[in-house]
Amino acid sequence: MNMTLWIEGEEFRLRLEEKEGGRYRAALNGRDHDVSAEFINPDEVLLNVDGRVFNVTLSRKADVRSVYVNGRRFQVERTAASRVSGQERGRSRRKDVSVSMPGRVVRILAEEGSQVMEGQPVMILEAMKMQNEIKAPRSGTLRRLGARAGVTVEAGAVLFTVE
Amino acid sequence: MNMTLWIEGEEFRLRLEEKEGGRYRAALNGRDHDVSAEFINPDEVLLNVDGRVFNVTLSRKADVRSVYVNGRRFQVERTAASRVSGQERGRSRRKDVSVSMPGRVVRILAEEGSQVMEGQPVMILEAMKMQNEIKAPRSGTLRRLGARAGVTVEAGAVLFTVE
Amino acid sequence: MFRKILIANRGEIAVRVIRACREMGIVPVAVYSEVDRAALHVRLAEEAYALGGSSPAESYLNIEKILAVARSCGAEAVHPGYGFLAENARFVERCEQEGLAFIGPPSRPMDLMGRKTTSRKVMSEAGVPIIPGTMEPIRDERDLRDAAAQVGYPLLLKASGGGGGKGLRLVRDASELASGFNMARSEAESSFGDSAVYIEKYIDDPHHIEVQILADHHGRTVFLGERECSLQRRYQKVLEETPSPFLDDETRRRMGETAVRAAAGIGYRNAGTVEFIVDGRKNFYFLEMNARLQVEHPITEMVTGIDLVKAQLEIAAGIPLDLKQEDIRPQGCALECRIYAEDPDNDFLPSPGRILHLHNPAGGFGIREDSGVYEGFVVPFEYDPLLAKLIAWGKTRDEALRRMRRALSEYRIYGIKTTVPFFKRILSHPRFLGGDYTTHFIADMEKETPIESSEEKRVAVLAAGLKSLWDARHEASYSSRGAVSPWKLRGRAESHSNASLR
Amino acid sequence: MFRKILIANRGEIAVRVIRACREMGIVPVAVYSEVDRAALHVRLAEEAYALGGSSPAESYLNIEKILAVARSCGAEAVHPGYGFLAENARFVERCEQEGLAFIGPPSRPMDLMGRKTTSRKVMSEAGVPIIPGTMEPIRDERDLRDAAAQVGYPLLLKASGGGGGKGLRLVRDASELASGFNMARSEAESSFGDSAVYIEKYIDDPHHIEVQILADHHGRTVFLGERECSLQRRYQKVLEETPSPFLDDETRRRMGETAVRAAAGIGYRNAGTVEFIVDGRKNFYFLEMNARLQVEHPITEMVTGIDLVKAQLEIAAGIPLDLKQEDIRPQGCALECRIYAEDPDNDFLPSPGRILHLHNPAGGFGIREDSGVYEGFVVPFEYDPLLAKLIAWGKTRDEALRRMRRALSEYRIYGIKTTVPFFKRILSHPRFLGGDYTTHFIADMEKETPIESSEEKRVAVLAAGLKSLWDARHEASYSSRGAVSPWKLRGRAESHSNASLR
Repeated sequence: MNMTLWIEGEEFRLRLEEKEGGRYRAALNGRDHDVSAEFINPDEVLLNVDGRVFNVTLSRKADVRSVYVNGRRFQVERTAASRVSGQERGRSRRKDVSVSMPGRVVRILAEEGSQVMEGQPVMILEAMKMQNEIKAPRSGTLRRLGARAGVTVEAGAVLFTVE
Repeated sequence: MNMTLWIEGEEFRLRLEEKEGGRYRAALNGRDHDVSAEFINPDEVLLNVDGRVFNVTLSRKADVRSVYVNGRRFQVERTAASRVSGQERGRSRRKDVSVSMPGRVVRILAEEGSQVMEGQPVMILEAMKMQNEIKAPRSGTLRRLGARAGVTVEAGAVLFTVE
Repeated sequence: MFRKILIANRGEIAVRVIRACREMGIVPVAVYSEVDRAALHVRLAEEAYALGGSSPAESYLNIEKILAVARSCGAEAVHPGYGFLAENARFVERCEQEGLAFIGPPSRPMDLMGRKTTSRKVMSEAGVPIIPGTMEPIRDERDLRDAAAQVGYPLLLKASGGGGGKGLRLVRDASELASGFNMARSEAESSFGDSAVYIEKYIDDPHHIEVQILADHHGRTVFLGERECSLQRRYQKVLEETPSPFLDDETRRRMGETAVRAAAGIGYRNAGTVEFIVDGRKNFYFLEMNARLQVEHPITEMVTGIDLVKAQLEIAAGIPLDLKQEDIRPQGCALECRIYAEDPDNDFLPSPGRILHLHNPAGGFGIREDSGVYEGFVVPFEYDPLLAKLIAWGKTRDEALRRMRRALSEYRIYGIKTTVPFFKRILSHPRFLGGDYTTHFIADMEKETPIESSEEKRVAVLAAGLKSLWDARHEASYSSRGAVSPWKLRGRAESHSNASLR
Repeated sequence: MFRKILIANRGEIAVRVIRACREMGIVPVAVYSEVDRAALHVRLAEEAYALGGSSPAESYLNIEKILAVARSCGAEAVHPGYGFLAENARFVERCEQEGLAFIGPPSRPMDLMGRKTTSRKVMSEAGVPIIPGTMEPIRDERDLRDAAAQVGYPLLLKASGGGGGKGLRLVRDASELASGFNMARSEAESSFGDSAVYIEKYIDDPHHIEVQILADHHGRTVFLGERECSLQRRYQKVLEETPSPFLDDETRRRMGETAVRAAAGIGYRNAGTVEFIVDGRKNFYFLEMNARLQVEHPITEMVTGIDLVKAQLEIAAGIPLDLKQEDIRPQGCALECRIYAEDPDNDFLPSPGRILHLHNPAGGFGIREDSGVYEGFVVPFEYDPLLAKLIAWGKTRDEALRRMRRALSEYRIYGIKTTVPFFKRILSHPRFLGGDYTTHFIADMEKETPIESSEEKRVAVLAAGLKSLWDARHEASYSSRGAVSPWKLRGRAESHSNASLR
């Protein structure tokens, strides 16, 4: 099996060749390794690379995987292009604003339908006793501002849209 | 919901009536309790009975459940009859012999096709550095003695049959 | 001794108190909010009662709801933990009215310590050194110039009415004085409804060191050594150790005796902590008194062998302390790391959510974990992000550090982000290892670029490649994308008798 | 100090040594059998190499395979743990030949202590009290009668060639002597290929107390207090404590000094344990010397603060002990419960298998767990059933007992059976709590009927009823019977945002 993977634009060419006893011969950018992998569960793998032990945690997304080695995070990507296109998407018409954590809306700082500037705080969201300003990602008209002060929002929910 | 349950022949009549907020009114042999149940997972429930907390572990078999309360095991049965019929079954034609643990066969003490007496050791099975004699459950002819010394057996596998 | 105690808190500190009760044969009663229905403190209690609601105001801050539970279950005492109602003098008064023993100081010393200018005055009168500055609020610009000249620059303008960084201004020289005064006054007014401001000398690059005391109701007050708390991030403590690598024995003794004098001077009772600011020449000044158990109390327990929660309960029950000052001889060193649900890779953003998997590292010699969570628990967003405290003890500081580093390397938690990687960085930093750090340390460290590891990068690539292979082999048994619960995936993987890549 | 150490063991003791290596900056190398591919000691090591096979003989007992790994990875020393090769004098010799430091005693004292009549003779010559009896094997019936009359009844006939209860006969009076002799001889012959038998006085209702020693390569030998090991079940220790509640300080000191004399007399080096039989009048007799780290070493660490594995590595590296006898002053009390994968409700039948869920109780003050397993791990049937050791420390024995009981109440493990409920029974038994027990205690306790709890019975019924209700509600999301993996069920249940019965 051959594949090419990227970490922050750095290219890694990987070939995995199965040997007997569940071990693999890996060629990574031309350097060879003896490797075995025991999946403790689908998120965690016990890796043995030339005798050295690594407990590695992986996210389940296959295109851009977060991989933790000794607690350090690496973003391993399947295509070099994905980073670029991600940025492009962001630049062009990104408008839905959501956050990765749940929380409670403390205050709304701008009105539905008003004009907002890029970086202008639109609301304050509180989680775990910390208040976080949620800012407009671009200048435009504020739409779909459904949340009101005191309301609880789920992780990933769209808080508002800037058009 | 009404049900009757047994522990070692002792009868318990239980009525569960749902109240608001996920709480239940339970009537158990005529005594009332306020109860709530949080399932930590399908094997473990956090029970609150009139304010008192119990962490209870249950096996998944619905007819004869092993229930652990504070580490003590109770066998809760759905029908009073099940115990009796279980014994009957055992008495009449029980012949397949299996063990609940995996292990390695150390020695075979009787020959296939030979006559064995009830209680006569048929093989020695070793697990976790302990040797355990596996005895004939009744007198009869030894059949289906597939295992040989040195062989590993799985938990629940039939070791031999006495006809 | 009490027969039944209500614990008016949640998380690791509620668990800590529940464990002490269980060990003492006292019935621990938990209270819980809606989202905490299956929280660890509920699971470990002997009795538990719902408060209803999930916000702090509806639950753990609701004095009358808590008192109603205490009444109906027959609790004889209340332990407030820290935070929530722990330093609420009104709660103490209400407990006193209800005939419930409050496990902490009486309402009067608690009230005295709650107000800044009052506590400065009281401490100064008791002969405790306070940071040089004015004892009364500054009225006008003339008073201001005179007082500033007397105190000297740089100085701090501080609101009399409260803390938390509100109404606080650093003034480096006379040219900044007038504008700083106006800004501090207006912020103080809007924050506390009180524009009063006073002056304190600014102590640069200080140490933050606190002394643990115990005071019984029979006139005995002792100190149990100090805790070095200078490792802070945005005024939040992140790692504490005892003894302080900065102090010498003579300063340590003087600080301890000063703390005892401070506590005795205000009629303090039960466990308490006197916080000091210590400058580079080891001059120490009273900062504030925490009228409760501290988050970091375990490190003192590790070196003294004294169970502070047990001591709290005994004192509250009127039992005289059987400890003499000369019997308290701390052994070895202890450290504590506060494990927060925060993402250190993303500006320490809160990270609530379900803990999918937890390998707790509290194994082996010298390691202790005080945790409020378990695998499968959903960490709520409503409360403080403290998940657990990891504590290491060693005969020497070096041994304790090495044990902590080893334990951190075993810590694995998925589903939510935690500060574990951040601690690994601190514990491999030469300045921290040398014991040479002040309150500025973490801000300085965060400016440094972490060392890249090309080997770890290669391992990450290998793991990602092998994972793709593994996914392909297990595709038949589950669809690898979409709204599949992680628990399901895990379950299916585990159901294979052989999970290795074969 | 060594740069790299190979750990020739598995389970909790391999984990224990790996942790010590990590804390000392030494690279720990694990070896593993086929079924241990994902065992905890492999996960926590820095390097790990497969031995192949799963039986002890193919893996952890295979001297040449282990030495081959040590050579190829460049290990400078080998730690044998306990069991497996730990007391195999041939392994020590082979390590010596290969130029590998063996972390334990040299082969000669190990060999001397391995043979029963030899060790009796050596110890007697060194002035260590041995159990009265014969020093040489009995040749014929005339010798037998003379020797028996001299020793007195009751007496034990023991095989010279080995132990483990084989070739052992209790003789209560002269009428049983001849038949006992014949049976002991024939059993000794078939077990050890050596029919030699000797006589020892039978000590009824004894205590089994051992002394920990450390001996460096520079002539210093110290003792670190004793461990009371009388709680045994079928000659297997189940719970140990220190200090022994049976001993007085004077006997304790004399036993310690005797243990040091015993070790020094045979040129013992590194950590070792001298086991004594102690009768009701506190007369103590040498039983055997364990030339290795003991399972129960953590309780000594808890009271002395000394890391015994670290001390082992330092001694093996030739570093002189920096401990003087007068500096070793044990603080408080410690207990250890051995958590075995055995079913106490079913005659302690082994219970290997997958650990479906594990709530480890090692939280809070004074609790330590040394474990070799984790959630999801399949406990193999090939090895010893010891899963973990739970250790509690307290300032007093009472405090330690209460902490242990609290920790046991938090222990939850499913999928396999363990001895946790058995320990709960021991720790609520008045005789044990009173400290009044001998090696007969457990056999006596097992004859008693446990107290029935009607309340727990009612709770069991309620839980079963609510579970049926819950199952019915969740029937849509899974089929409740058949060959569904428990992990799948769990996964599905967890995927419900609200798992309560609503």
